[in-house]
Amino acid sequence: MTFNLPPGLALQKVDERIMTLNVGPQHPGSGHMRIIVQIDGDYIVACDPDPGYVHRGEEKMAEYRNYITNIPHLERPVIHDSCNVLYPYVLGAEELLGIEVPERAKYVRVIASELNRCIYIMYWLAIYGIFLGHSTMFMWPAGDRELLIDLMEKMTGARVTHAHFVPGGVRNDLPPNFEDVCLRQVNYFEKRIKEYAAVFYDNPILISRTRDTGILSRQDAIRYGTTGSVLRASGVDYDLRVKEPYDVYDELDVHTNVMKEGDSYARSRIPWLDMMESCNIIRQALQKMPKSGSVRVKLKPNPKTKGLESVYKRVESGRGSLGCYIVSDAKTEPYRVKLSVPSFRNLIALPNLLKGEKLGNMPSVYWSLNYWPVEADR
Amino acid sequence: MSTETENPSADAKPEIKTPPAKPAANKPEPTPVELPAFEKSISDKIVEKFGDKVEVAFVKEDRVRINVDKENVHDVAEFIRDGLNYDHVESVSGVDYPQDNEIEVVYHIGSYTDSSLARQILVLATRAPRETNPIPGNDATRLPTLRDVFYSVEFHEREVFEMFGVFFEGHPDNRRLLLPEDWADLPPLRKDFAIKGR
Amino acid sequence: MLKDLVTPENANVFVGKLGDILEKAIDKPLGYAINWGRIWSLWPVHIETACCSVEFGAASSPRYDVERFGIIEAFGSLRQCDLVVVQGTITRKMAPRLRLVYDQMPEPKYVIAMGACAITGGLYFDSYNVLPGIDGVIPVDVYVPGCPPRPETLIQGCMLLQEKIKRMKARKFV
Amino acid sequence: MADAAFLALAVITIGSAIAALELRSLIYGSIALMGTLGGIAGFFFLLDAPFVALFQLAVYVGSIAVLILFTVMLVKRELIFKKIEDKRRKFAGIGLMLVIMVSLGAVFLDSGIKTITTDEPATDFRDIGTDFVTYYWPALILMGLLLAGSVTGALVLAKREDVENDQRAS
Amino acid sequence: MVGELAGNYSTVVLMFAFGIVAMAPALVISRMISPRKRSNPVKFLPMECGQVPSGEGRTHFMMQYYPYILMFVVFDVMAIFLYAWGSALLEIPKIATLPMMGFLAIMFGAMAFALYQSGRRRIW
Amino acid sequence: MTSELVDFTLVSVALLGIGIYGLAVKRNFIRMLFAVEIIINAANLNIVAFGRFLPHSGGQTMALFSIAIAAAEVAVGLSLIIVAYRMYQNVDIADFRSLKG
Amino acid sequence: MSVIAPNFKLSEFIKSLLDNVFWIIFIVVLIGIPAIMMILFVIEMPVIDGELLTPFLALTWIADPSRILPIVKAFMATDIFRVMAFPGFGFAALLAAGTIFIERKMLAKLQLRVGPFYCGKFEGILQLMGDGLKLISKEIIIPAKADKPIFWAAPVLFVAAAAAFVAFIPVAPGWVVADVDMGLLGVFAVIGFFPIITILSAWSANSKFPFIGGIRALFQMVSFEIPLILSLLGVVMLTGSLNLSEIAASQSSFPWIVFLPVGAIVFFITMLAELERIPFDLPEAESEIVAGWLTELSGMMYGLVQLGTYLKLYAFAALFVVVFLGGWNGPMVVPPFPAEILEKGIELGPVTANIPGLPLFTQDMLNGTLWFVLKTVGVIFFILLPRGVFPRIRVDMLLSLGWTKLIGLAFVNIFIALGLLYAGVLGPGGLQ
Amino acid sequence: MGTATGIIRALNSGIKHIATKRFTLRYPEEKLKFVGDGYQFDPSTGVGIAGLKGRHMLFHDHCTGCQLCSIACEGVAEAIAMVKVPEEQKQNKKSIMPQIDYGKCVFCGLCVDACPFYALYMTNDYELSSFSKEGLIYTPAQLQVKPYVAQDSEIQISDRGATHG
Ligand code: SF4
Ligand code: SF4
Ligand code: SF4
Repeated sequence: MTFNLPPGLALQKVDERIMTLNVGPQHPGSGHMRIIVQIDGDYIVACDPDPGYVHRGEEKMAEYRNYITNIPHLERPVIHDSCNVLYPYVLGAEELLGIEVPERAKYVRVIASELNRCIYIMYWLAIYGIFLGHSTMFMWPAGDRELLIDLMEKMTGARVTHAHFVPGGVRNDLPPNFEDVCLRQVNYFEKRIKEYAAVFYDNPILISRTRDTGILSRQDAIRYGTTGSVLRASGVDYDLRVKEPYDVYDELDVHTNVMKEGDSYARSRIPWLDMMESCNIIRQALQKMPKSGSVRVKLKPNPKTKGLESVYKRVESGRGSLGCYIVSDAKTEPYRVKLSVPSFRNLIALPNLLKGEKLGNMPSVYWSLNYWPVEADR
Repeated sequence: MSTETENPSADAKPEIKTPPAKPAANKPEPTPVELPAFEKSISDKIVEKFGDKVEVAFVKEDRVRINVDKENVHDVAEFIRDGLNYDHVESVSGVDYPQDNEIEVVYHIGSYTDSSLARQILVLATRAPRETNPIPGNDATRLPTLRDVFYSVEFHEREVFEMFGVFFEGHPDNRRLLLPEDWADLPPLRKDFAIKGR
Repeated sequence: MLKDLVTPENANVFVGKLGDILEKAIDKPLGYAINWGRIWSLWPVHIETACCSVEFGAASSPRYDVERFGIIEAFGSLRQCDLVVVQGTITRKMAPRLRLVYDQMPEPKYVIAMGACAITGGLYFDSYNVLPGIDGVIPVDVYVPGCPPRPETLIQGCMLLQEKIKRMKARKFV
Repeated sequence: MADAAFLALAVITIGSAIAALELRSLIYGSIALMGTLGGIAGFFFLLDAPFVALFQLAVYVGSIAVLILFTVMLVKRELIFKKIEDKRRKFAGIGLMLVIMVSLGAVFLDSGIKTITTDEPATDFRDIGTDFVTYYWPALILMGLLLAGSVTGALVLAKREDVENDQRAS
Repeated sequence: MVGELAGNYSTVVLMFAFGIVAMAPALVISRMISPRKRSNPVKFLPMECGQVPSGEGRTHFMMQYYPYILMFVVFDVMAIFLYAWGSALLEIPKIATLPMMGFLAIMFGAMAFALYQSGRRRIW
Repeated sequence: MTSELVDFTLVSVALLGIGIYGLAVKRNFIRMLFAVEIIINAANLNIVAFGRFLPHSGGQTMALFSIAIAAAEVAVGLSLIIVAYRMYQNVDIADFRSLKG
Repeated sequence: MSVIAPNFKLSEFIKSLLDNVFWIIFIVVLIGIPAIMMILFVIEMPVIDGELLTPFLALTWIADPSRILPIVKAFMATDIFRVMAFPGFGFAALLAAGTIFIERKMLAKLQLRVGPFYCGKFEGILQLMGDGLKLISKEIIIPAKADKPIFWAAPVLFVAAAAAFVAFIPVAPGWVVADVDMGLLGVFAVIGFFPIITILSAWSANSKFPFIGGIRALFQMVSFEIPLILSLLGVVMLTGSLNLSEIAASQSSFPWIVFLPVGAIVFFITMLAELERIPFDLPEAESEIVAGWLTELSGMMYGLVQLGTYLKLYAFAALFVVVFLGGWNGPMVVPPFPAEILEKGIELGPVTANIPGLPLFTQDMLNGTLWFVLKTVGVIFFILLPRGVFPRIRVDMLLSLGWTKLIGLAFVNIFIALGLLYAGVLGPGGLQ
Repeated sequence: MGTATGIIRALNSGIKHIATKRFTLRYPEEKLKFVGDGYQFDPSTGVGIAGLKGRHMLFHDHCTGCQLCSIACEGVAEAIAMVKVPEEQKQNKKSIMPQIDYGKCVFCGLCVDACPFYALYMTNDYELSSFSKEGLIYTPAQLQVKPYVAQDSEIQISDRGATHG
């Protein structure tokens, strides 16, 4: 950040000029967190995020539940990305329990994960729209997202909290005729999101509002350890689906979207490109998927791990790389589960990005960080 | 990277001598499971530099774990950053071991800049003494902060501080993060903090 | 005579009683009209407490469109709202804020507890930082179960709330 | 028609002029000042000068009052409600006011203007515009210079020169 | 007769007054039929996003845009001067446009300076 | 009583008196500005009234110029107030003695 | 608040109440009725159509309703009617209410949803009434340290100022509340009141978000007032009049937008900004400053401000129509009223349909109103449309837009007008 | 000019959507159609059968009172309590059956997975809102009722946009 504070700050009488604003928790522009911003006129001179309004102690509670009953819990941090947030845990648990997953299950997982990524991004986009005062951009993504939610609902039986992935595969097979419906709706969905260009991404007002605001340079993006779309918008080519492919991603053709600018606009455009990529992946996966076969390994009722062991698994979620660190001792419950969540990692950039911005840029910068407070708080 | 070789350790040289800069077959991703040779070379470099001070806990595919004492963790971290090209910390997790009377703090360190390290995670673990009646911030449960080495640990260390009571010396901003402002109980992720009914 | 009847102390009584009489006369029709207005114009306050807000957003999306019932989502200030939809978990940090938000809203106000967490704590019945339901914080009118509730369930909850308002007295407080 | 309106306007104008100076809160004072200005605009209407009246409303009430309000709101809250004056000056001021009012009023009432009234039609506002650019054009240019100078001067004044200047002051 | 033009404008005042007379009862009626509960003093605190407010509510030095208000005062005058000229334009000789152009040129100069000053964000 | 010139002049005289009183008594800079405004308005009223009753379009033109000058004056005056307030944190005229801005 | 008398006895209360009733009746009978009689006796009743308006005339109306027409006609000619109903408040409020409803439905349609639907059985047509009833029965909270008089007065004044704005709008030939020479300047004077009301309301609430919002609103309105004023100058130069009726009448052959599109565009944009409509709704930007200066307004206060906002919206749209789109001018579509229809009604086979209100209106007026309303609705549509399509702009961008681009364009417009005039295309020697 | 074309494109897109069909599902009149009758679990293969995870349904004649569902739920939300039922069901020796508190249940379906006797299903019923917490507790008798299903709306995609038909 190469910003110098307004000279007023050097004065002794600064306190008169500076006003402290509580943005949140009941604020249309904050979500479930509080950002304490200090403004000097129209400029933010200091910003202190205050998360924790949804801290529910998932990690503690995971120590009291066995490997299966943890599943509904660990998807709650990001319910609209629930497959992806569960994914590393399931992978880790599989490694600890020593399970080999059937091929078809892997494909089902990939499809579910990609669908869920789109669902997440659409919700994110909807909120981004409303943060920028674009009510249509809330409604369209929120509506088109339902196309995919409909698919997920057919697949798993729940709209958002699927509890679909289990160690050993997925809970149930695809319903009959799913492939056709899926292809049709995904194609239509892709057509729809292309429409957003005219009204949102190419809209001159949006561009002038988000271009060159909250610039996160490449070095800073790396230094802060940001991840996901934030990182890729700053020009770092890093996507775990390519770099560290899990399940069957190595058999699929995944393209990583990178932008150089690192401003709010780039950060908001990358997810949109990602969605198109996801549509591609879904189509590929539907094609390559074995047409039949088992989707779940039968487990003993209360599986146990071997001994004191730890694994760290990562997947690329809708917000970036999501890691799960599981320490097990020879019990049915994990000894410690730690979710390394992308939202929390991206939060570090927020105070640095907001400093020196105008107050009007706060919502766009904040939400372009791809931050979901519930996930950050766990 | 190769500047470190002028400090050979007393041990025998590691037998696997991969060229340090560009290991084979890591760029094209779809290569099947290979021996964790590259991972071994990483751990060897650390062992080479620090000798007895570090202990390599395991070398698995893509994961290397190193246990360090709390006195050396800062140096090791600096070496990991400067010498091995790792550049960010993905997660900082505390693990409570009441039977050992210690709290382990595990850093998962990754790299964005070095594409050969893209799938690698270096697990750096260190341990702080644990107190049965903790007074967070004012007891012996202390560790040096790594914030000046890896900026990205800032909020993670704050979280570990409030969840385990591990005070990070030198951290500029050791305030409460997630828990309510009036939290007066034990740090909740310790094993002796029992949640109700269990 | 009139003078010593109406003293400053009891002037209020007169005004109040006069109001009562007026109210009696126009209570039925006016009350009905007001209730009708309240039914069709529930503006929820924008307080997101946890992940159920996702489905609350979905409820106002084109597919479910709660605005058909006169419910406008994303309303700015709490001073103009009359419905609190508690969208999920209330943590110990959030509870005082929720209470404050509820307190600062103008009468009449209604509360919908959305999601298992808001009703009983749900998944987090044994968490150290989660309240077991919001009954202890604010009075609840309608419970909408689910985790998260489907938008349909939420809409059904809103319809139940409308039924409840219809049966309420238009003026609960003087 | 004109009489009742005249009286009402006179009361409003003079009353709010007094209020503007005497109300405790500066904000209310500003509002009262707006009342005075509006009252004067009303007089202009009565004098068949609607252009001037609306100009007065648009400029005085629409912009000068806004500027005054804004400045008053910048001032600390205590100062908005603080009254700085002393008794002696006040009485002297009242005396001065009365002397001026009585003497000038006597002069006016005594002079010949007392009986002046007119039946001629009002000036068309287009004449004003014509005057502007024909007869009074040097004044117009002068006015332009004045306005330009004032905005320049005001901006130069109001900006915070530099840091040390301010620090010296504090 | 003096004051006859004023009659035309009185309807505006009438309309203004009607606005007040018609709308004030709405507030009064609303106050009468709405429930009121003053149980909790917290209710009357300023709203601050579910936080108990701190600090003064009326201090806000939004000085960055102060020059715009200063400029408004001056250029408002200019704009309405232009009306005096513009409405009479059909009746005045063409040569008479020159003084106005001179006036405008001066004002443009001032405006350019003012915009330059207000664009410099460090000095406010 | 019909509207005559003298009525307007009397109102104007009253305003003038009030303005002078304000100038003499008040030490609050902003109040003094108010007083000045009142005086200017009194003058304008007189100008327009005379212009109307001794028919001449110059009266209105003069008034327009006068109002414009007043606007300029207020802009500068308020800038002065801002500067002074920033320096002394007060609006008391007594504090402004050393004002050189 | 309410102090209940400590030794309150019901019997006494009833007795006193009865006493009161007795006294009231006594006083009314003894003083009131004679007083009313005397007033009736003294006051001269108006003469309409050669008939003295006496209370007894009402009896004849019951027998023959058509005899009421002259009186209604006379009433319609009064200022009171104009202010209250037709070109004034009632008409504007009706259009404003329609605007709100159309806005919600149209936005919903644009966003692929339904919008208000169940309230009022048919397509949510009564939604607005529901909202109004709710708002009026909602508690009004006055923040503790608020400046109460200003806080109370601001919403009312806001509506009143908007109403004063409406007063200048000519709807049909001769149908305008205030037919004044300097209507346009009057409009500018009235517009100048809104920033003051806004900033006062914001200041009085003693809360942070309203204050920021109020100051933003102030900056915004104030900055856009100058391009607004300048953008209309072109038309004034070409018509040589500030009277809105004359401006509207001058466009009988073509609307000014044909020649001055730049001015129209500038005026449209400034209009959006003055109205705080979506690309420029910074003062109420909910994701930054909650609801801006409306944050602390609750219940009916909020309702009044909304009403005022939409009245203002109508007035601005109407101003656009009057100045640029030719006001009421348009082809005659209303059929002429033959005398026999006026007198006898329309014969439809066996029945004769009397159109009761028809004689009150003239063909001109109906036609003008029709075109006016049509054009206004069209303009309102374009005012509403950006809300669905554009995000919110930022405050510094907004100010620089107003001060550099729009003022520049406004001057371009002025020079275009000047050029047209001096080249002889328009004006005395030209088309008009 | 880029700005102007951008603005015109945006306006054009907006106006175009006014002619697009509405996507709204008019909920109380129309209801969504789901796959199958609800989520079920086949204990023999260990794989579930796709379906909506709605309110549970209990087959009294299959339930043995083995409490496995209750144990499974303990780790999730403690929604299932085993209650005594009148001894009409001969299959159930212990005469206890699950009673589900929907104020707690999170509709994860793990209890269905846990039931080894194919006695607990989930159904397409989701209209569970209630005025009171007690109304959310479903006794075994209530759970036995098969919900009335009139759900037939599905997403239809046509040229003029997606609708619910
Ligand atoms: S009920 Fe479920 S979805 Fe709702 S807040 Fe609780 S955990 Fe989240
Ligand atoms: S669905 Fe899940 S939460 Fe509900 S009763 Fe079954 S196991 Fe418990
Ligand atoms: S429902 Fe199934 S698991 Fe539960 S008690 Fe009955 S048989 Fe056992």
